[in-house]
Amino acid sequence: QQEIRIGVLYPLTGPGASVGAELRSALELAADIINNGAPGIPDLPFSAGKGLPNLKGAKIKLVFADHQANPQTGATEAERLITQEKVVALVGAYNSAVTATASQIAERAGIPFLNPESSSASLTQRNFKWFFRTTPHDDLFVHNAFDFLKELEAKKGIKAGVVASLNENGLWGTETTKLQTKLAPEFKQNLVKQVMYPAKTTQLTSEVQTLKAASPNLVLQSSYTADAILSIKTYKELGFSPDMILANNAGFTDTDFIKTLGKDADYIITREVWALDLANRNPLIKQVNDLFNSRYKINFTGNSSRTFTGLMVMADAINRAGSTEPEAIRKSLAATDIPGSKLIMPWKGVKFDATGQNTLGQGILVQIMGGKYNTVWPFDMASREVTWPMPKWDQRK
Amino acid sequence: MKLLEVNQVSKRFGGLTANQDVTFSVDTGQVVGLIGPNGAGKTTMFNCVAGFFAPTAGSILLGGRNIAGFSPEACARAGVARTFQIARTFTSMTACENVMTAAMLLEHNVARARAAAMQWLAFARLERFADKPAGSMTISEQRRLAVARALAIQPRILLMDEVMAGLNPSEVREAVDVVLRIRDRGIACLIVEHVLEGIMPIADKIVVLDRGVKIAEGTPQEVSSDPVVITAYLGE
Amino acid sequence: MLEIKNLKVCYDDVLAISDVSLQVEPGKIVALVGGNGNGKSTTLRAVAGLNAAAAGSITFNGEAIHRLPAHKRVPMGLSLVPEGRRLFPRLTVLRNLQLGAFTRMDKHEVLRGIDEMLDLFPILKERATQLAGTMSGGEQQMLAIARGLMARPKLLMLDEPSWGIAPKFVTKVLEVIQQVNQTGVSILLVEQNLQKALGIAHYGYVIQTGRIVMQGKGQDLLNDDSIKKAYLGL
Amino acid sequence: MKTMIFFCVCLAAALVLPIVTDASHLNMAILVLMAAQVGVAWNMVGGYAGQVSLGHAAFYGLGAYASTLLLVRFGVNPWIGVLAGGVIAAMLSLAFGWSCFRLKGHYFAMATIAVAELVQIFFTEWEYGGAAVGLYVPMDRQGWLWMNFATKLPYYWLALGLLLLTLAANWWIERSYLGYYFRAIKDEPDAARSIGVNIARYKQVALSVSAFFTALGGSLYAQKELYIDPGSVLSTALSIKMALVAILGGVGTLFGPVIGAVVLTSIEEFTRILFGGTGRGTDVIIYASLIIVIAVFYPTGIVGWVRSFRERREARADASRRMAVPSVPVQAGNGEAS
Amino acid sequence: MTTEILLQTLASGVLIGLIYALVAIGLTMIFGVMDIVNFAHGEFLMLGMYSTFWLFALYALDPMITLPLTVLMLFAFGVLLYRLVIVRIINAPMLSQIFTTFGIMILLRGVAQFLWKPDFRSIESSAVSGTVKLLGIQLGKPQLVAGVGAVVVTGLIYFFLNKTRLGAALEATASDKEAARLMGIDSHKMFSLAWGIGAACAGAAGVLLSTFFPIFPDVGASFILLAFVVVNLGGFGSVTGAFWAGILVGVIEVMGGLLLGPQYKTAIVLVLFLGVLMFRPQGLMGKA
Ligand SMILES: Nc1ncnc2c1ncn2[C@@H]1O[C@H](COP(=O)(O)OP(=O)(O)OP(=O)(O)O)[C@@H](O)[C@H]1O
Ligand SMILES: Nc1ncnc2c1ncn2[C@@H]1O[C@H](COP(=O)(O)OP(=O)(O)OP(=O)(O)O)[C@@H](O)[C@H]1O
Ligand SMILES: [Mg+2]
Ligand SMILES: [Mg+2]
Repeated sequence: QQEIRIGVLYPLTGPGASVGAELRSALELAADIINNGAPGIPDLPFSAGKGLPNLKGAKIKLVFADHQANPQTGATEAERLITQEKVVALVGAYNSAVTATASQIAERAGIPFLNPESSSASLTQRNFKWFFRTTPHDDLFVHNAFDFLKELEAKKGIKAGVVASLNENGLWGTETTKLQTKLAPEFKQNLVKQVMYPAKTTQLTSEVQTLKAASPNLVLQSSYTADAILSIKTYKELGFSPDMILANNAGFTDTDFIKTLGKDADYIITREVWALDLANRNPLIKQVNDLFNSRYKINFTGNSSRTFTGLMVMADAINRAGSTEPEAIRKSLAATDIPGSKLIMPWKGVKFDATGQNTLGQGILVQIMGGKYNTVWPFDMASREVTWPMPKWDQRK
Repeated sequence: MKLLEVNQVSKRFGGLTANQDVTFSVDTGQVVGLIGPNGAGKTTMFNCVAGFFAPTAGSILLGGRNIAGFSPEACARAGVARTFQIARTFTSMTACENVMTAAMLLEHNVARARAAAMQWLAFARLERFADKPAGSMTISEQRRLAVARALAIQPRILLMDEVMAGLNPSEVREAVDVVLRIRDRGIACLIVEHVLEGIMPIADKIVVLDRGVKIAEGTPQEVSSDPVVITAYLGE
Repeated sequence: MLEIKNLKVCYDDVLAISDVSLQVEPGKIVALVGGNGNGKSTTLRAVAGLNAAAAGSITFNGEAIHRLPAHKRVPMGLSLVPEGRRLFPRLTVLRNLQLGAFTRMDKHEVLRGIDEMLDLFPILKERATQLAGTMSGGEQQMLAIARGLMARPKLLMLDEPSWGIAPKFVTKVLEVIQQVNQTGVSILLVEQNLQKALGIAHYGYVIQTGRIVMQGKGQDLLNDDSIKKAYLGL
Repeated sequence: MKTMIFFCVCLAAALVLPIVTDASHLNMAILVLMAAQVGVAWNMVGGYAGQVSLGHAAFYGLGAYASTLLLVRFGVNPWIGVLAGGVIAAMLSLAFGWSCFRLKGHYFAMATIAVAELVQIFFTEWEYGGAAVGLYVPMDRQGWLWMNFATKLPYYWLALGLLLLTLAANWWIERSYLGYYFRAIKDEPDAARSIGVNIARYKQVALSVSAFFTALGGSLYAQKELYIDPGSVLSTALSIKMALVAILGGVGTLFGPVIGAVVLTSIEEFTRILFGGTGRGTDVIIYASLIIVIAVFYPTGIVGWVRSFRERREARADASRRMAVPSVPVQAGNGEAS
Repeated sequence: MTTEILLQTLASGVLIGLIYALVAIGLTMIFGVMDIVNFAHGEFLMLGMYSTFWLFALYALDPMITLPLTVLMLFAFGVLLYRLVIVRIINAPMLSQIFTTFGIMILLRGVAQFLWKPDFRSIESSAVSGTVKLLGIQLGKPQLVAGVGAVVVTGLIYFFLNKTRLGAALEATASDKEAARLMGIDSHKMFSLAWGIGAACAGAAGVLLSTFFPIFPDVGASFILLAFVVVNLGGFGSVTGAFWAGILVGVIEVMGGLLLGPQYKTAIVLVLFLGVLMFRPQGLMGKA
């Protein structure tokens, strides 16, 4: 009874720990489904619980490593997982900067590295041979936002009006800002002000005031959890009420976001890659989520669902490879072709291009209503009409 | 010939005047005592000569060159060495290294600096402490070490601030002996001292300050018999 | 009132004093003399509680105090004017004096005490609001003594009070010490200035390399030949 | 003498290590060597000259960025880039010193943090320098010529070589007049001035040399990890770690930082390897507790602790000699009346 | 850029500045008395926030009610920390002191994550929520209350230090602990007191902050750098200095962010800080 060791590299302590804990649960669930099965979810690959059929039912063994959101630590841990823990493949590492260093260790060692959730576009521009990414990257996500605005005007006759952006000034925020600057004119959006701020800041007054001064109708925002929460509180404090806040995932889809802000979180639209209410279109989503919820008392999020999917894709590839030879796994990863119906993601499927980027992924937009995320775009997936504009703070009950 | 000339030097701290138009001079190889009641401004005058304070007014000539306002290190290079009211030993070093550090002003080569340092230690009768951590020496020993260290930069004049305080008469006698041997090497000494037994017998000249102004100047005999000095300083 | 028996003190492992025994009778001035580094300061520090006694005992008014922490000894009437003054350089002269009376609760008494001190040392009056650290060596020494007296001690210990003080004031300081003594305060005096110290002392001890090697009436000691040789170099 | 033997033993061990260990342990050894190297570099100014800098990451980052930018933007060979980085860092250290050296003690330490933070902010905003996105070192050209390898071993030799170089420089300084001046400045600045030491200049010398070697360490990091961003080569946490390494081993001692690096890195790695997977922060707790324990019980570092043993023994002997002086007042004081 | 916005920003700057001041005052107290820079100070703040959160979450006690309780707890914690750890490094070299408090910082973060998970928490409804309009300026009630609280605490501490016997004793211990013992002052008591008050200040800041700032294990990291800057700017050991410097930093940060671009707001503060130290190496109100 063979055991397949897969190294998983995530921020289990330090700045990213909050997310890390969530992802860990998702990974454990995935591994458990593969090894012990998930009765009642026949459509889910490996739900039979026979391990990996093509390897005589070999079981998956996850080897966790903590990179503390530190690139060098990430590289060190990758090195260790490969040479000491003898893992056949790596999955990780959430933080783009860490994925960058860890994946190049794998590249040198010739071990497949699958990245389920880092969104920095540059990662797949390094023409690595051993690097694969299932999630769409920021390019696409920012596109989505503008596509949405375009269709909004076309189909619903809602004009976005004056647009401003508020992005953290780290890797992610900086890339996003660049893309927004590039795309806004192409999509004929009137982007008047781009505000960047240092993450984990103590106050966002100056930022909000700067926004206010530009009096935009729409704010595009990219923030991590702490800042996302603080920013909304500051909007309210300073009575800044744009027609809409179109957020870019991260903080706005963190489980704690709605929990801490309660009603104040309502009406915000945020980019997502997953939403519970997509269940009606894809039963897998509900079934797997119920399983997840029954175990860990939390729902999937865009992050955890992507990580879950990542491991599933890796398992699928190893299974098809029918061997634990790195080269074999790489080949079958490259040949991956999973239909959307076998995923818990609202994607057309998983299929990698030459750079290792999944070409079938896509983002969705959800609007928070009554403390729930409701899919509002793509319109054909929408479970709810967009509410636009959001009411002014003082007009909310 | 005149080595050090202090002309009309004044030093103020905000409102308070520590030195007021003080003028005196020290000849080559002379021992000059600077005495006066507490707070008379002796240490302040010292600090002006040694470059730790810039005088508010007046000039300080060393061998004809005005060193007023020089930085301490510049003064040291110009030939002014000094000791402090508290020893200020380099406690992380041995006694020898303390002196070596000073000797290096003229001699960057460590070996030769050490040789020079040993001579000065011998001069101050501290050979036996050479390789002991300087911090473990007693106060009086550390004071003598400070003198050796100051001499190691081969100054033209040495300023000593209360080196004899807290010494008992026989130790004072030793210190006196050291001063004399320094003078014999042609190095002038400007000494602030309250222990008159230590300064009166050997000084070629005594300068008396009081409340920042010079109230008397002359040989020990003249000064100690000067009524002004007696009332201001010596007491009956 | 103070009795030290076979006191032994070490700094870390460095033996500073090996065997010191001495007594201070009520209302007396006792001088402790000796060369540099022989353990005078260490003895006083041990009595004040700054150094722990490695062996031996210290009793004050019949109470064994060598286990008490320093701050508990002050209210009992022990006050030390330490070597090198140890003023609070960043505080004003007045604040220094007030702190001297920290253990005394009677506000008015303290205020009166301060006035007395300022009269006793006119220089301090001029500088009442100057920062202690910026005063001259001698000025600081006087402030240190004044601060020590502020505690209204029963036994006042002075470590080289004449250090860095003008001759005129040395006599002044010794007078002050005698005055204080008149008021019933006993004095334990460490001095290098033998004639003067033994001159005013009722009784004297000679310490050497951590041991009491001689004792006797002040005058007798002064006239002792070996003392003359060793310390006065006559 | 003792230290020389110690050194030879360590060196021998370092030379045979690659033969006996696998890649990931080798990688750990490299981390140790790199930590030791910056620790030794930091020690020049922070230990010997007593100017506690908590902003050395600025130099580390400059080194990393200089060599990487030269390579990525102008295709300059890393070997040249590394030197350039060192020189640039040394130059920046002039501004660094100019703005901080008039400050004393904690003021200095905090100011250095501020300067380093500024440098980090600059690189976070600097488009051409890759801003927050960071820079990738291309992997295409490998081999010694391009200081870029597929395997760990060459990096090990690089790190070891750099460490030895830094140690050598430090060793020379310690024994030259500079070493004496640095210690004098640390102990008694005023006294140092009074014997003609231009403390401003020599503090700067210490800082510049230190900055130069720290930068070399940074460049090596870039060449090894192949990706740098402000967070990873310019963070204050990094600055503090450089100091920790030296403190733990013993400041102002030649091999202190090396020992410190071995201990600290091992603690760091092993706690994480053993407990990191649990995701409860247990590793951090243990790591921190160990740091505290060490700091509290070995305040002068491991080397200092060993030394204090010897010194005490000597002191005890010395004291007993004092006590042995025949106690006749005739030989008062320290028997020098004669 | 309307004057309304400028005024509004100014006001917000002052309010956040007061919080900085409160954090910094604790830091400067500890430093002033012991010459120890407490890297773990941000974590005291974090503890204050969590204690507020739990009292709120478990017993539905409003932060404003639990303020005294939390302050007491933090005081006790500070004293405990001193008695257990700091007391052993009083005479240790500056470097190992930094080392120690740095270790404590990491430890507290780790423990917080271990006990309370890395999640982000916050206090949804508090007696003081919503906003008020004062002469055209809109201010969050929480921020306002926090500001007032900071002023009050600072006032109390100022009075304590400068008008009470104990305060004088603290000063004395600060400048020479051995001499202080000769005055009959128990230096250990003073040091514990300093750590107690220092921690209590941070705790108070934590309570006031928790009503409008997310609560998570690393929250201290966001504040500690600014706290250091404030302490330096005001002059190590000077409470009034820290107070004014705190406000100054708050205003400069917010205003600078508004006028020169938020991504530079920290840089602006740091430049100001270095600039000031150029001309006053001992800080604005520090003793030379
Ligand atoms: N930095 C300063 N700020 C303010 N006043 C000062 C400063 N330094 C010295 N003074 C004052 O200047 C006067 C002269 O001080 P100085 O130390 O020169 O006296 P001194 O002659 O050395 O006395 P002593 O013999 O007691 O050492 C003193 O009254 C002192 O209070
Ligand atoms: N802090 C210390 N650490 C180590 N040894 C010390 C320390 N202080 C004093 N000693 C040693 O203890 C012995 C006694 O010192 P002490 O200061 O008591 O002598 P003293 O008689 O007061 O000398 P002085 O007349 O110079 O004041 C000396 O050998 C000295 O080296
Ligand atoms: Mg003087
Ligand atoms: Mg003494």
